Amino acid sequence: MSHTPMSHTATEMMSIAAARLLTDDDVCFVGIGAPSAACNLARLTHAPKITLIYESGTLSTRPSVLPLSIGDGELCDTALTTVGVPEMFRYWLQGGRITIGFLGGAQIDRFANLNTTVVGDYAAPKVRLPGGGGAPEIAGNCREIFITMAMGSRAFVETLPFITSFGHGKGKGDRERLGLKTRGPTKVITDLCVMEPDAETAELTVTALHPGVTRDQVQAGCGWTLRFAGELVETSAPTAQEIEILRDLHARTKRAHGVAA
Amino acid sequence: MSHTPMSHTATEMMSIAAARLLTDDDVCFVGIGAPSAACNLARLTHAPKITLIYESGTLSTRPSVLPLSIGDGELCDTALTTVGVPEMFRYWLQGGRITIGFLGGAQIDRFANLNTTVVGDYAAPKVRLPGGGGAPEIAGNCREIFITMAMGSRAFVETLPFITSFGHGKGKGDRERLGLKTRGPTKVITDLCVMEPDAETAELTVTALHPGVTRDQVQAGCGWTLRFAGELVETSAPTAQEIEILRDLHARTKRAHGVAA
Amino acid sequence: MAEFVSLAEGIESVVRDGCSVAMEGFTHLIPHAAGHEAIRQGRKRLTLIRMTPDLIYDQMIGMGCAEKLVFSWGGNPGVGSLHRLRDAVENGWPHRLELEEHSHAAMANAYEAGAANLPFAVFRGYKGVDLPKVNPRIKSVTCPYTGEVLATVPAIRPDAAVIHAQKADREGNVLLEGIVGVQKEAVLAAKRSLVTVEEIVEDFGPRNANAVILPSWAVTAIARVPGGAYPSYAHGYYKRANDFYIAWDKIARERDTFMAWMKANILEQGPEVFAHHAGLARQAA
Amino acid sequence: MAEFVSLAEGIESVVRDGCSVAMEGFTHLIPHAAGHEAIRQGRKRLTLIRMTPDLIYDQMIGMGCAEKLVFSWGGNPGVGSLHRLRDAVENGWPHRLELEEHSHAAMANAYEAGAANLPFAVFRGYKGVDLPKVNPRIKSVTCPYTGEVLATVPAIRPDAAVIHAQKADREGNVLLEGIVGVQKEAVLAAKRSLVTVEEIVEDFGPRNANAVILPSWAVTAIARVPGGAYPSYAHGYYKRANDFYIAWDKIARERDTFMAWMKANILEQGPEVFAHHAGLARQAA
Repeated sequence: MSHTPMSHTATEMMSIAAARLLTDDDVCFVGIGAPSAACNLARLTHAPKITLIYESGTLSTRPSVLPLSIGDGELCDTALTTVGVPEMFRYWLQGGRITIGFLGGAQIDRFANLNTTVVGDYAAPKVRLPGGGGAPEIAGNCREIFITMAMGSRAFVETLPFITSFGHGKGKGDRERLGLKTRGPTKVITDLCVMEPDAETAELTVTALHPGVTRDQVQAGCGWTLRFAGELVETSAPTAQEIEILRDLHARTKRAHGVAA
Repeated sequence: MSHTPMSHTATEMMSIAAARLLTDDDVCFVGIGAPSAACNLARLTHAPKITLIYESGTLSTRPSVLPLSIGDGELCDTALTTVGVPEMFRYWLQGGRITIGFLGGAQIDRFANLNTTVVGDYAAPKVRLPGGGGAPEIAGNCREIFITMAMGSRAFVETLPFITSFGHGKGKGDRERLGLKTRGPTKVITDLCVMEPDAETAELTVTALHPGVTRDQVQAGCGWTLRFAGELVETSAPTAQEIEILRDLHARTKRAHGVAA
Repeated sequence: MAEFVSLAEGIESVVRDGCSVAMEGFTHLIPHAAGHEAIRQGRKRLTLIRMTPDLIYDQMIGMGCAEKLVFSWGGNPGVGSLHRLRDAVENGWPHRLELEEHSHAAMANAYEAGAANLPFAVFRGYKGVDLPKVNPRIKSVTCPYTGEVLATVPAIRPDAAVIHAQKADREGNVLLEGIVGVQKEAVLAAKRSLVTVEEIVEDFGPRNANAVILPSWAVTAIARVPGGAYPSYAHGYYKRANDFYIAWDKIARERDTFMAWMKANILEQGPEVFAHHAGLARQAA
Repeated sequence: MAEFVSLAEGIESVVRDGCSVAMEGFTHLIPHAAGHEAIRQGRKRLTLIRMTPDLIYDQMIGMGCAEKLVFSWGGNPGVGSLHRLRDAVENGWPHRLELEEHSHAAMANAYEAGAANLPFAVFRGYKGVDLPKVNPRIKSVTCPYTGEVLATVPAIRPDAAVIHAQKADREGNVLLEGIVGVQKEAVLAAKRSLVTVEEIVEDFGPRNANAVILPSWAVTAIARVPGGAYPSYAHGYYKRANDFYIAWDKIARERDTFMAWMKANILEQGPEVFAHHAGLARQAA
């Protein structure tokens, strides 16, 4: 396999940066979309033994294509076993057996709280979003949370109209005050950068810029004034292998879903 | 098959009298021993479609021999399906899906409360019995309860040292006062007679004598002064078919359990 | 014991105007044919209960069957919005829709509690989030041993549950395999239940002793509707028609394209079209 | 990920002096070989947790391994008393045994709550009976919706769970079939777990997607002990030795016959005898 640098999209960089954070020892609760791409990329590259769980009840699944929904037959066919949904939420998620929960959302604030419920007033919404689904309890019960979202000033907002999933509340210590014993969001992997909660304040802080991305570009995609870490690193560019495997995965997926690749 | 009268034992009469009370429409929660013999005799004679459930999780089981324990492999092999024990107690028993719960016990009082826990003081018992097992919640959650026990003045007692399973408490209305919505014990089938709770007081009242049994014999096997119904009937004698099928069942069972028939 | 009925008879007797109904299936085995039949019969004022309303409730809401929706995630999985649900919530079309919104964990626990004949479910959830502010049915209990405060929701006890399964046998026992979701719980929690099945068999044949099987005496009615889960899927029979899920986005986006599609594909059709659809989905796979 | 160990290593690392241990198996798959190993290693001051103490705990209690028993039915199924349990409770031999007694429903719910990481279980039970008078851990909560008062018990969260299963695969996943009891819950509720298995296979082969499978990452240690459930049974391998259950009544009735049997059959033997016993049980079946 060639190791010549290849050009890549920002979305590919996001998936690859997220995938790199995962290890063989992780047990991941995977959502659809960007998280699913990242987790399966990790499995197909450096973390072949990673355990992937989808909330439809499929334990230790190894899909060859990305599912369109969290309950595609592919997930069950390639799973070690499949359990009912009440058991999934009771024994496996609430049971504390998940190391990493992957979440996305329509909106995020500076303390990594997420909104996927409504824009505008709840009773008379401007935009009705799908709602929480598994997210509120994923956010509370996994050992830590990785968030993947593409940046944009309508997504990274100063104030959320609705908190669907709890991140760090209004800052350091809020999780502990609610009795949460899990770490909450520890990484936000975007298409432009990686953010982490500040050790003192829990405010999201940019710790790595993806190759070729400037601070101004990141700030332009964010509705609040961003903090940057003192030691800001540059994400390693995707390897040719990472890009090839990711693109193969997407091409197989599109064919399987009846969409021209 | 011959219909010539055959001699029978009192224990056989007890099993047969209990079996006759069951119908194809019943869903029975079956305990080991006399209840198991009665339920399977019903299934092998007049109620072939009766649904039998054992607390080990076997639903709609059709054993060809009587199990020694409630978890014998025979029960699982012949079951429609087998569920885990928590599900058995939550969805099936507490779920209110059982029409008849069969119980026995070491001791019973005049209101059909049962003791299978201790004789003497709980903390320093004279005789430590096995305990409640499934009985407390069988007694509370089945639509009605049939009790089968051989009579004897140490078993049918004036006062129980310990109430393991609740029958009618201290009389009519006690179940309702506890919020129980089920009927509780409606029949006590013994080796000598059948008793039923009195409609006014809920005190056990002899309603049928088995063939050849006298009132005095029944009273001699009971530690309290028994009431007899005004219209006391005689139980029909076992038919030859009933006896043959019951004896065949016991003989197959003994062979299967490694005991000479 | 379960009664064998036609789909029309089953919907008529099990899903009645004004009742609460849970049509469940977690992506897999969604009872679409039953939803279509309820629309054809003009069912009204239903409380629709489902973790993921999906296309089935988008269609029923758009056709005015529902006065209330109890749900936890209302999107078109992997595609985007449910436009008919949004139109009802955002614009009150075809009429106002009351929402009772939960999380998946809450609903899964509420079904479990319903099946277990408990009045409420206890779980560790809803910490720090806004849903309890807009849903007064979310409450709490204190653990009598540790003092921890845990979230509660009322048990789900629908008037009716409707599910799709792979097989029934002649006695009316039902077999589900693959992703089994909350269907067992929905049926056990409900007063009445209707199960549509791919086929009716003499015997389930060799199977694992722990497959999900609903005994005949826990089911009200069974109707054979081959393909009845399409465009969802039936494990071992046909695959999910992901292309239809993608196509639905365009159909449902506008009221007129939606109504035209409903007329041509539901109002003027019968349940027999599902075998045809599923056949095509099977060939495409 | 589960580690493959010998039985002796497994008991040594998972079941430690003074810990609480649930050795489960509802009549089926009772981990007798593991119990014998704990006795040989002279384990002391254990809190033994099991719905049905059965012969396995009768032996451990008689050998002085236990200081407390948490249980719901303490008999020899279909035979009669557990004489060593009775001797401990009635006469304090070989020493005093503390009892924490529940009903089956309570323990099944308490395991379920433990697996679900809840501090307590709620159920509809214990109405009108005397057990709550002698077990202060039985309490209640009030339903926040209906006002109904329901029974509670603390979740069971043992230090160790020990079970026997049919198979493990090379990755350390575990397969149970037949009567599955509360073993899944016991393992998930425990801090550490040891699973003895009939065999270790390359692959579980064709199986129903909903069989009871414990993933490798939910298990601590696995030891291959063929026949390890004898005189209980392993569905698909060998039958329950009902004759031994009947014979145990006489062996255990007196202290001296019990001690002689224990010396000859446990203290002076190793786990390899189980394959022999199970082989005989298989032939007899």
